[in-house]
Amino acid sequence: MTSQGLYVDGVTVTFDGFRALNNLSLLVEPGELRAVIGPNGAGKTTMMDVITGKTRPDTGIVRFAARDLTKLDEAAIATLGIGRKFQKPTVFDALTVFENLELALKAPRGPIACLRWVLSGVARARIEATMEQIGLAARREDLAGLLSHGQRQWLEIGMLLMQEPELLLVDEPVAGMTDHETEQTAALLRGIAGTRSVVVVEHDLEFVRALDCRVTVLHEGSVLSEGSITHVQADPRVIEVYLGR
Amino acid sequence: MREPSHSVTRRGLLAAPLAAGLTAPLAAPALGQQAPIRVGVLHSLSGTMAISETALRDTVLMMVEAQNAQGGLLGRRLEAVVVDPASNWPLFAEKARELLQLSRVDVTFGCWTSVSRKSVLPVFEELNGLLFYPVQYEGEEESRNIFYTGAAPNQQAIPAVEYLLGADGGEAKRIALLGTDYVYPRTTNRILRGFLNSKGIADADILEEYTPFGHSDWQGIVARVKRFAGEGKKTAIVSTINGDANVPFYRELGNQGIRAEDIPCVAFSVGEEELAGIDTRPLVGHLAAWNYFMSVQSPANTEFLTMWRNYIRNPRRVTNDPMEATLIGFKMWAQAVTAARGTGVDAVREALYGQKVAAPSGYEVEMHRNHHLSKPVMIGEIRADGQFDIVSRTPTAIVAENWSPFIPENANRRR
Amino acid sequence: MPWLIPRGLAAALALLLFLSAPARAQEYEALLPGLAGGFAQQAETVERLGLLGDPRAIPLLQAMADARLLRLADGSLAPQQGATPPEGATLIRINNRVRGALRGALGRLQLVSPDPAERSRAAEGILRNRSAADIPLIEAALAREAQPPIRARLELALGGARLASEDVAVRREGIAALGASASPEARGQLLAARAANAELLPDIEAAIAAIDRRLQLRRAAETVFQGLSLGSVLLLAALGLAITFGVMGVINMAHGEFVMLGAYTTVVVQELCRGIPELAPWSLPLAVPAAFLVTAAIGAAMERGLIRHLYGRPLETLLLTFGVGMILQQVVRLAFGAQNREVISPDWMMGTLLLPGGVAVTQNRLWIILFALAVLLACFAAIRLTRFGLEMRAVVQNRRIAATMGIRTGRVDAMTFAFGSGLAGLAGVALSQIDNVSPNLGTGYIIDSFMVVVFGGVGSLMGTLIGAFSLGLLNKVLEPYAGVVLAKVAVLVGIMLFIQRRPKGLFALKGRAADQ
Amino acid sequence: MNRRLVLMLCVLALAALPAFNALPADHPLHVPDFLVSVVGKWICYAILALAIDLAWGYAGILSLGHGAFFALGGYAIGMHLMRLIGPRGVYGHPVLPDFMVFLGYTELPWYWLGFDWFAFAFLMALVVPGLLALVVGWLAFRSRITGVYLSIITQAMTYALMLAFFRNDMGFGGNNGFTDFKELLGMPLNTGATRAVLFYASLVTLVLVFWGCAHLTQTKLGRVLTAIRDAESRTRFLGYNVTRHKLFVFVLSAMIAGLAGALYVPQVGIINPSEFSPGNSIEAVVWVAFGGRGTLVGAVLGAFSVNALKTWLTSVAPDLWLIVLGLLFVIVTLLLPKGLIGLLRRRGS
Repeated sequence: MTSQGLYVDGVTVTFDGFRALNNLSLLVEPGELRAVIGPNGAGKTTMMDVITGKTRPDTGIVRFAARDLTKLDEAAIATLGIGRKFQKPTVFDALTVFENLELALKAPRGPIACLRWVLSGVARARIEATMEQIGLAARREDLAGLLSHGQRQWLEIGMLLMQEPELLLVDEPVAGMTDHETEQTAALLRGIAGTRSVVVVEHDLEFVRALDCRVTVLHEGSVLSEGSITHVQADPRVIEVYLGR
Repeated sequence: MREPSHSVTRRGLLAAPLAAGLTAPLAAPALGQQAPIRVGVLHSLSGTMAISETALRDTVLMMVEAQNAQGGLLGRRLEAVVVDPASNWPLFAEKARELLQLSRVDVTFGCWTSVSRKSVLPVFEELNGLLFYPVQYEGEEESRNIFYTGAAPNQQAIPAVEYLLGADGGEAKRIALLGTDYVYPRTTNRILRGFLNSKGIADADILEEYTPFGHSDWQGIVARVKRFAGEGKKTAIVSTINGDANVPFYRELGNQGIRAEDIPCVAFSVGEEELAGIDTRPLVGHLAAWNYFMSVQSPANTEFLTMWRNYIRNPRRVTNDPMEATLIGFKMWAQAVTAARGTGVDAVREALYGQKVAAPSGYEVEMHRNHHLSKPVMIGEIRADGQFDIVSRTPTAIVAENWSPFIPENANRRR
Repeated sequence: MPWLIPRGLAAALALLLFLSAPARAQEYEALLPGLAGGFAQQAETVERLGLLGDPRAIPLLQAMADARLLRLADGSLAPQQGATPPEGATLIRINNRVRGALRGALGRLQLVSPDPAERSRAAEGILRNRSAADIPLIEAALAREAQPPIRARLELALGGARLASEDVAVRREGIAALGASASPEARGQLLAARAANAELLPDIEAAIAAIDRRLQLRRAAETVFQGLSLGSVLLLAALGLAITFGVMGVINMAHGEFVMLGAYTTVVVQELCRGIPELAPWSLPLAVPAAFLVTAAIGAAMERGLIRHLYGRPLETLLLTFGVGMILQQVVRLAFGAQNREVISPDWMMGTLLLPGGVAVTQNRLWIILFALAVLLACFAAIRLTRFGLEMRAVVQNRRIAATMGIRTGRVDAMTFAFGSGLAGLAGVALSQIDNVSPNLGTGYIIDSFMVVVFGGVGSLMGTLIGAFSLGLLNKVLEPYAGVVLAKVAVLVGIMLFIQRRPKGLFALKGRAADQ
Repeated sequence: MNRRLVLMLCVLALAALPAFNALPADHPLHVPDFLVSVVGKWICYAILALAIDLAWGYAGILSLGHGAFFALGGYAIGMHLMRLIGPRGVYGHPVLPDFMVFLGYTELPWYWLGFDWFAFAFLMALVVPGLLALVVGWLAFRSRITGVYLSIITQAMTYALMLAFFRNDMGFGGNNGFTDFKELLGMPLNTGATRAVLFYASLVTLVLVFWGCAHLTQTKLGRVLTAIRDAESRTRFLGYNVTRHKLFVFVLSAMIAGLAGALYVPQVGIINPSEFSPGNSIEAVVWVAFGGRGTLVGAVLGAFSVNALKTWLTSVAPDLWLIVLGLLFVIVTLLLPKGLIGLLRRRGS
């Protein structure tokens, strides 16, 4: 298949007999923006867990940049260029905004390297630029724990950008955001896609429409439907799943 | 119930520099003629050894109180300084230094375990202090700053084993040496092995087993001893099991039906105090070897028991050998101070040599130049009421051999 | 003392059997003063009295064995009646040698007693005489004995007696009889007989080999029992932790001290019962609820007063409870003294029980195994069947929802912690039967209990059960090879490696719920 | 700046102790030997507290087995001190220490080789605890054993070591451990001058370790550790190999603890297996909690204050000190979650 994109084939994950993912297959091209939707329990988060190495699949293939992800741990997968934003924003509360971004900055990650790390001018400039981009420049010295919910979402997106990932996995990025912020976020994600792949998991169909991309619908751990938003919304199976049986 | 003489001590130490801060030095008051004589008490009051050592603290306090009631020593009052080294060996050394340098004690009564004695020994030697050590131990030591009032191996272990080999003891042909894994049992058993070999008992007829401190599950080992005993020769157990481990050991012995008539067990670390925690009915006839038993009939013992009961105000509290050794040590020290007309360590040391005390054991014991006492050896059988029937005793007090002839390396010892 | 009638009957029987001449009565009188002599003389006198067969000796010898024989002021001997000896009387002291002789003599004299317990003891006593002189005596007793356990012992005794015979054929019979047993004593006797019986050596070796085969099986069974016993102690110590740590996530470093408090409650109950003769034999069963209530109450107070403020901060709880443990230990030390306290075992918990196949198990440990299983069952029942159990599970799974449904979560927390603490108290009651009752009692068990809970899987009672028993067994299987200490070290290292493979223990919760 | 001044004053005050000790005994400012040796001991404890704080306060690794690393460091130096006794032992054996002589050893066990060189022993005081931490840490962190589980595992580690070292067959002197030391680096151990040298060596080490830890926590590694402490999984998704970072700090912390033990043993003159007892490790953690975890000053303050209190109370109230100390732990964890230092800072601001 493709050598650069994300390739998921026949992945099954069971927890105590419950099939969270059932023979799931997915292909994301380099530079593609993809939205993944589905009702609660459809397996969206588990899919992210499998890709990022948090959960090991029982069977199936997960490949990115020609590497078998099922053999790697979270850190190695992240270093490979897969960044993840969690549903609940998780930033480091005891560190400042600047330090949060500095930690995310693409750089050698080993303990000795960290010990000897000196912030270069170029790196500082990058962090400054990102802070501008996410609108937190004024709060650079504040502890992340003091930020509002929306600001934490942005900070986390900022951290994702600092990682310079090839593939971004974004879990419900606009939860708790105002309409204006939602629009901004959609624009940001659209801007990122093109140079790198982005997979967005979302409930908010308005937001998905704003993303204007290919949509995958998950149901009971496998792909129910795939295509443009209009195509998907017209699919009778999707309607059945969403509107009740 | 707690003793009154304590509060005096506390006031004295409250003034210690630690209260004032880390750096405030102690301006030690010059000891005038009227200043009290200070008696250090270095026994663990918490931690694993508290179980044995608190009674010795009480004994020293009792003796101090009695001496003060008689007008003190040399016209000066005695004052006890009690500290808690908490069963922690480095803390023993620290507290020893504190007693000698801060509290300026004239004499110290303390330690139970060998390791605590080894820990304080350099301190007492460096600062030229005086320590009375009241517990039976493995020997192989002689410090000019320590007086050993407990038994050396030849004053306890060897006579006891001799008894087992004799007609009254059942003519044992096989011996199981059970001990806690530390230096006293190891050394004692080494000496005993040498002794047994000299009596014609081969190594194949000796079983040696060690267990950790506080060992509580004796099923396997008692079963193994039973098997060892089942080889057709009269077998006896020699136990150097220490402290806490004895209760579960004796319970297992009783429950597995090992009776004293079949496999007698003689112990060197089990006295009245340890038996107070055990239901002794199944253990009747098992033995212990000491230099004193509470059941001894002698005027000195009657006096000791009365004094103890009046002091502790609990009719069920017992006396035991280390308590008697503490009492002997205290009396000897008091006599030596009187003889030396002062508490200076060097003078008291010289005065101690040859000091004699009519001990509660009913014998007259004497301090020798090897810093050890001559002591009688008694073998007692456990009774149903937790006391001992004395079934054998040496006719006279025996001089201590703190350097055992059964340890060949002692020939090369530095003197 | 209900001496007279049954003993009189026995005496009459014995008299019929052995008293052939009235001259013996005189010899009896002449022997008696020897009982008050030195140990050697005592032993010899006892032996001769046993051979003489005069039943009048029975009460005297029995009293002597029980340390109740008095030498009265007039020089005559009599058993002590009542609590204090009369004026001028002295107690006759004996030693082990005399005690052994007494057992043998009483064995001879009481072998035909109508009381089965007495006969059983007599058989035990005569077993150790190993004298050819006993052969006719034992044969006569065997002829009328109906009870199988006593018969077995008598047969063994007969074998032993025959082995001491002058006649080679009789000796051969004896060897065969001993070889048919599975008794270590018989094996010992055979081993000892090897030197004197060169001509019978093949028979003896075969008999020993036969015994060894039977003993090997028995030894394996005994090792299993020892393992189960250790396991049951671990189970008891760990059950409380499985609740407080496993269910509530509270690290209670004072758990060992709760065990210790349970043991001290046993002591106190025993002291209270001592004054009331009807209650005295029941002090241990009475201590069970008492210990549960006392430790549960202290646990509840501790939860409400201290731990409640630290939920969600497990490491702080650890330090706090460590401090509480220090306080409890020293308070008990000041209140009860640092010395061990004596706990008397009821008679039904003492001694050894012979299972079929000759496997000997100690009664107290057997009771503790049963007690541990009973406590475990009660735990299951409390959690699965009671309202409290339901509420507890609800609060554990989702505190907020439970609260919205009207469950008073604070009360449930307190009760759960009290329950766990109460279980620790029960462990204390059991441990008072095998270990020291001292302020340090608990410290020896805390680490082992944590290991059991972690190994078995936190939050799973089943895991605790399996964990405790498998660790107990493993320890006892390794012990003969590695020694006590290395066996324990090996088990600890084994657990560390195991946890590495399965971080959540044997019975782990899986899936998303386990990640939190 | 103000704080730095206070710290420097404290160090100077400590440094003055042996100097005042050298004054004649009747001088009003004379400090008794006792105080010098006791404070020297506390300094070693403070280094241990720093080691624990580095792992617990900064990286969230609560080890209840740091006493084991401390004791191993102590044993390494203890072995050297034993070798230095040479033929001056009781039995006058040219090579074997006394305990080996009476246990019937005929030659030195292989693992005693090399310990006659100070440099080797000193190296081992760092390497052995470090290696143990590496193995245990690797096993634990790799399988993501965290929080309470890690605490219990490390507790089991020190417990197992204690049991093992109590065995006389191990060749480490069993229960009696090592005592009767004579000299170190040519200095006889029982003189005031040597005590002063050891005191200063400890003080300098404390300052260096403090400075090193302070520096480390200021680097990006320090921030990564904080990140791991607060959100381990998130840090992993950022691409940090958490296992490696934790292992690094755990091993470093174990080596610092070993260093503390190595300084401690020559000063107290004894090392025995009870140093491995789990209670000791927990107590050391309590110092850190008491002083205030997550701040280096807090760890040092905690070690000094708890031990000073203990030294004082065991003399003043030998029957009640456990209760007083226990109550204090309860109060601090309950009311002062940030420890003494939190209280001082609140007062200060």
